[in-house]
Amino acid sequence: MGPDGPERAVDRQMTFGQATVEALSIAMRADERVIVLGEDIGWGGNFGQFRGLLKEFGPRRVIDMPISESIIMAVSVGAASTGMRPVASMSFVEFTMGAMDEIVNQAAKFRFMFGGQTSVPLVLRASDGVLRSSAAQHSESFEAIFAHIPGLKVVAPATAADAKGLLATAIADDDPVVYLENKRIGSSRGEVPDGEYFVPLGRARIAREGRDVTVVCYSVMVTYALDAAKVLAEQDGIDVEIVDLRTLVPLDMATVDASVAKTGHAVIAHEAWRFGGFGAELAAQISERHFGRLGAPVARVGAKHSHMPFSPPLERAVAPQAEEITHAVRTTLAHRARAVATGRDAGRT
Amino acid sequence: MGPDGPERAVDRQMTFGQATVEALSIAMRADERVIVLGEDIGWGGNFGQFRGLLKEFGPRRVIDMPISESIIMAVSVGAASTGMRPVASMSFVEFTMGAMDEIVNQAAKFRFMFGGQTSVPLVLRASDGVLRSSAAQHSESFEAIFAHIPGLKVVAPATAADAKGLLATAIADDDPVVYLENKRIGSSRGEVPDGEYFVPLGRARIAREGRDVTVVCYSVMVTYALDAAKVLAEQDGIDVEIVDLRTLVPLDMATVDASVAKTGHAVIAHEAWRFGGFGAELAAQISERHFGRLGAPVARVGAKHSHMPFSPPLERAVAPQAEEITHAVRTTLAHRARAVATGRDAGRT
Amino acid sequence: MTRKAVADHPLESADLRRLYETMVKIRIFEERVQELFLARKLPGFVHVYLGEEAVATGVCDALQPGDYITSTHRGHGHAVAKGVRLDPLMAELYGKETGVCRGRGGSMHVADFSLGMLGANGIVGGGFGIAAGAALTSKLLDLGRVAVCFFGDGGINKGTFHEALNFASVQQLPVVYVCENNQFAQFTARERTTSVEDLSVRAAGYGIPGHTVDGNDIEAVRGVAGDAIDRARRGEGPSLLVMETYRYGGHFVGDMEEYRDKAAVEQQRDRDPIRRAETILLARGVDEAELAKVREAARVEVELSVEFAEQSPYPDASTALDGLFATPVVQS
Amino acid sequence: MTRKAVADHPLESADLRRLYETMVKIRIFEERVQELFLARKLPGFVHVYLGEEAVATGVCDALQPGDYITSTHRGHGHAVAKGVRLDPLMAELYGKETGVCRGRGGSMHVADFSLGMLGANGIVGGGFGIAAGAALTSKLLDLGRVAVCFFGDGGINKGTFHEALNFASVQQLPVVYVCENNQFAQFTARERTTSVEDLSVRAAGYGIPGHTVDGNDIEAVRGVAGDAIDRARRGEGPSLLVMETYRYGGHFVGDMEEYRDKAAVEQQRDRDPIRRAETILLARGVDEAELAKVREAARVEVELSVEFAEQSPYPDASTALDGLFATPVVQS
Ligand SMILES: Cc1ncc(C[n+]2csc(CCOP(=O)(O)OP(=O)(O)O)c2C)c(N)n1
Ligand SMILES: Cc1ncc(C[n+]2csc(CCOP(=O)(O)OP(=O)(O)O)c2C)c(N)n1
Ligand SMILES: [Mg+2]
Ligand SMILES: [Mg+2]
Repeated sequence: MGPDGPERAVDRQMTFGQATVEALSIAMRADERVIVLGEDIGWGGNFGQFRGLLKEFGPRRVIDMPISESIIMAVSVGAASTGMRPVASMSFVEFTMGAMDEIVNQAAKFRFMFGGQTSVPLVLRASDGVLRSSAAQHSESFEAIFAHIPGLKVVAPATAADAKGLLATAIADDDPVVYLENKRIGSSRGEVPDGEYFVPLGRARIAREGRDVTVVCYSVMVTYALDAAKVLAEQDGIDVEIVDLRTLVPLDMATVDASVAKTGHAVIAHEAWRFGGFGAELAAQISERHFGRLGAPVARVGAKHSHMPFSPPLERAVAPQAEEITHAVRTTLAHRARAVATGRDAGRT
Repeated sequence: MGPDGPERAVDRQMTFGQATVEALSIAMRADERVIVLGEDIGWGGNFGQFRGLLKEFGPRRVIDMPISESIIMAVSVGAASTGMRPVASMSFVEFTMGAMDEIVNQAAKFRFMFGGQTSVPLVLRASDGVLRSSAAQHSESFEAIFAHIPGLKVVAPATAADAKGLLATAIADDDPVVYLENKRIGSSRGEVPDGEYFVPLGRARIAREGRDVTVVCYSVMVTYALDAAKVLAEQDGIDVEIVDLRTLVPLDMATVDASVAKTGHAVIAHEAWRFGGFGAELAAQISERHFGRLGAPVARVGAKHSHMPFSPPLERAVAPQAEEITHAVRTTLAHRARAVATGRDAGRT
Repeated sequence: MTRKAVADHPLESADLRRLYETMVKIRIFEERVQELFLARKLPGFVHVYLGEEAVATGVCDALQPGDYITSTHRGHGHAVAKGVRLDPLMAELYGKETGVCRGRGGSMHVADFSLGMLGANGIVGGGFGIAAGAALTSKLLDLGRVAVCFFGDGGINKGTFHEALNFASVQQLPVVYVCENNQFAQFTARERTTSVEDLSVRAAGYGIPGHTVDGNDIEAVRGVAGDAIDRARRGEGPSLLVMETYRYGGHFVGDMEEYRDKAAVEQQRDRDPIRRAETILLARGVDEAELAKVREAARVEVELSVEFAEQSPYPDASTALDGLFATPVVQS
Repeated sequence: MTRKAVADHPLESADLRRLYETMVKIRIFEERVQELFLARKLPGFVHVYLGEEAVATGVCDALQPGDYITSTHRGHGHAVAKGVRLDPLMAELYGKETGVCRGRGGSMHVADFSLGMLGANGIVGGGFGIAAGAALTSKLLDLGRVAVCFFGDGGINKGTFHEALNFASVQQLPVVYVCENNQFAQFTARERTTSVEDLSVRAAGYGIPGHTVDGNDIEAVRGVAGDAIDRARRGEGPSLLVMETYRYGGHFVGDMEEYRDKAAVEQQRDRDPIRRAETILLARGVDEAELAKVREAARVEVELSVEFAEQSPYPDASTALDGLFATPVVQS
């Protein structure tokens, strides 16, 4: 599991969970102030994100917490503002709701309301997203809520490499970072760089280059968008560009702007609810910044305005699917075609 | 204070607080299942919203709660789903963060996740907004968060009459309703209808008719928009139409659409943070639904991405002011003028 | 804290037999659920109640039909004990339209409000305040009902425990808090996260009675719970009961259980609540054949529920958004 | 629970005099703040510490400079007792750039991290976990520091109390929880919302010592707090101390206090901590003139702080967005 082992030269394919352990153990070896707190983390975590840490770093630094979400967070704020760098874990993002007071009213405000006297270098990690009938209390995504709160940085990796690199940066960052791991991609594998590896916050990634339309997304939706792009290329000859935001705060609008300026069309996709989701902010900004130069309205794909039902056919109906991205792209480009035909084109030439 | 008193025929000017008491006492007289729970409510509430209720209805139905926000909410969910109609009070909306688990994971989900077996007819009321240097933990607005969560209805009155009529409807509604009272208008006065009075949820109000630009807003921002409209009419000859949404969920897009279709320009204003605020959803929808027919990008006015500082000059700099609406309207209309001049007009004729 | 003895509460044989039947029904239901899950017949994940049957059984037996219970993520046993029929219960675990929650809830949200079963809940500690709220309804509308809140030894460390017990005590609500101390919260042994050994000492912080009970002794459970429920119904306020029991299986079905010793688990089977009830019944002259008949009847009922569930339709995808609001809303 | 007596902890006269000085400084500071607020010199709203001076004074006197405290919405007294200078403290209440938080925090958020004063906090119960976190830092980095969490009789009903005390006990953290039982939470008397009369019984739920102390007896406060802090520093874990005191003023300055009897408040002045300290000092032969000098010195210091605050500039509006992030972010 160590980054310096004999596996260095060989296969660097690993799961998100393994990439996470790697980021954590490298950070913990380098800095004794990095600690991990959470329920049951001694036993490795739901996706193996903590596997081996208890053994290597012992129970002083890998702290199995009582089922007390408020205090997991408050203790992290107290420790962070007195010199530690805690990584607080809440297995499912829904459990962060039990710590919202500490997240919103303390972690996010401490630095500002005390006039910059202190900073709060903590990471709050949680798993979000839909995974096989986990139902209403274990399937949701709250990044829009976290992104709305000033003082929080929000990270949502889409690849195992980014899981490692963004987590490492989040731990090194001096501000509270909400680090969201999507459940569905938690066990998917990818090539992960060896040793110390940092991906900066606020730098989006072009996950696929394309000419016709920009899909702005993050986390699991990057996978869905890649699937959709393949279908669209094959069936429609549509060339999709995919922007993986990686971090919502800071938000890399420069990369989004460059892509939309090129394609003239934008589709936004996230697994969270469409209504009031982070896609609304993106759509509002893109609509404003590319006013008169878009070939079609910005389309948004997200969960329907409902909670996640248990029954598989219902879950599929509420959660956004790859086909919805495909559909949104087709509609977007059809809009432009129709507009051109009827002489109502708004801009891009 | 009773609606049937001798004051019936005379002055019906009253504050939000008085209008609220009226709605509550009428509902409590009519239905023994209506109860009120909150900290210190026996003593009348910060804005007199509960004044006299303890005396009239006694401590069984007007329950002074311990400082236990989680349980204020959870008890309300339990009581509501077994037949009561609780009105839960959290003096400042920041304190709802300590009850988010109960709001998001229980109140909002109960009906759906139990397959419609029960409903949760409760009202959660809280004061939000900026009021004279209340600083970071007593000045914020979270309506974007509540509106994002399926299963919650969200109400934000702008007038004393609506305070009464919307609260009455919220209490009568069979779903959980988050009822947000802005602190700055809490003591402002207005004409309030006598006796039983209901304002439906999901019906916006034209607070001012106008031809040139639509300002979409709610709560205290309606007051600001009216101030801005006056200035714009006098100084610029701009005729502003103001849509007071009244409720965010359900959202009356029909009224917004009709107004924007007429004016061709939209400015959105709320006191909450602009970034990721409810205005993003509105801007995204308006941009989509009026694509190619807007004279300018949808403008958004909201708090800067920061927490509320204590010091008055800083507070003014972070919180949105009436002048920002004025400025946004001017910029919006200037954009159209410029676009017409350069032949880049996108639509409206 | 009192460690109440069995002898305090000898049960009539007929009563014990009834309790035995319920325990057996839960046991067989849960064993079957486990199998079905491993055979990939059930979506999601499931937490079973194996080994803890005496708690739900004894407590719910002391309740009246209108009384309320709140449950946990490990809620099948509570549902069965509160009288939920196996057909819609099993169908719910399958995600079928005929389930108690029309397939919307699944294992972690089984509920039957018509029977006062206010839902299994996926949020640990979610029931503390909900039970208090139901008790408040009973008090304010003079319904004479009692609410029972089941929760785990892990849940007792949630802040909501504290807030609810304080509130319930101040208001003298008719609610009984029943801790199922099965020694584990997920993969973590109780003593690693909990500051006291005897959990019922926490009652003193709220000025209410607290009792620690052998939760695998159905007679003790029934007796102590009956007393606390009666007390609550008389308007004398809440109690905290801590039932010492043990979780035979993993936290969820499929759990590898690397965190504990298989031998320690096996040893706990000596305290098996069902076997202990059998021993008493046999000693009192009940026939082994009669007990076998009870088990067989349960098996048949469970099999029928599996058949019912298998043959039931899935919900129609077009209904996916139904039921979010009681007063529907068109949200764009 | 032990009600510790004064006699257990007689203080040297020099020590008592030092404590007297601090109490007087807090008293005069708060009286002046009250005046300034009513004269509309201070923005926002303020909660003063009048009548409770012995608690912060006695507890903080037992701390070492590197030790941590967390405070409440009623935090001026804690700040003064922990050594925050009056100039930047008063300037903060004015919202001036020279304030401890550069005018960003105001009365409810006074803090001085360089002195281990981790902030007044506008969220009741906000300090429980933060103090535990600071204690965790001390433990993990072997700093030998202790954290004290001040909180109110209202705050003791927050779930965070329960979660924090359990955690602190499990981890045997060097933290002392000090409840300022001033009999009211806002406008509501303690007994209307709290299930136990003697709050320190709650310690038993976490396996830690709990003591109820006459919080207006500076010697008792200093003594009991000193013991608990020493114990924490030795690694023997947390304690809960309940200081019985009284809030002379309204909840906030301007509160009409319709909910209580003025006479009852006046009666409490017989227990005034400062007058009681004076009586002892005089009995031990200290001159009244010397005490007058102490009061005069405090008055001068407070007046200087008012002058300092008045003459300080407001923050520049162009800096309004500074300091949200340690690593700044450009957010569109
Ligand atoms: C608020 C919250 N935190 C964490 C979890 C994850 N979780 C599910 S069950 C469980 C352990 C519960 O232990 P206990 O209360 O003893 O119940 P048991 O499983 O032993 O019946 C945890 C931590 C959760 N569901 N909800
Ligand atoms: C979480 C939260 N709930 C409610 C409030 C409103 N509030 C401010 S002070 C206070 C009373 C606090 O009482 P206590 O803890 O006894 O402190 P005291 O004011 O007596 O010093 C309340 C309810 C708050 N600030 N935070
Ligand atoms: Mg357990
Ligand atoms: Mg108090």
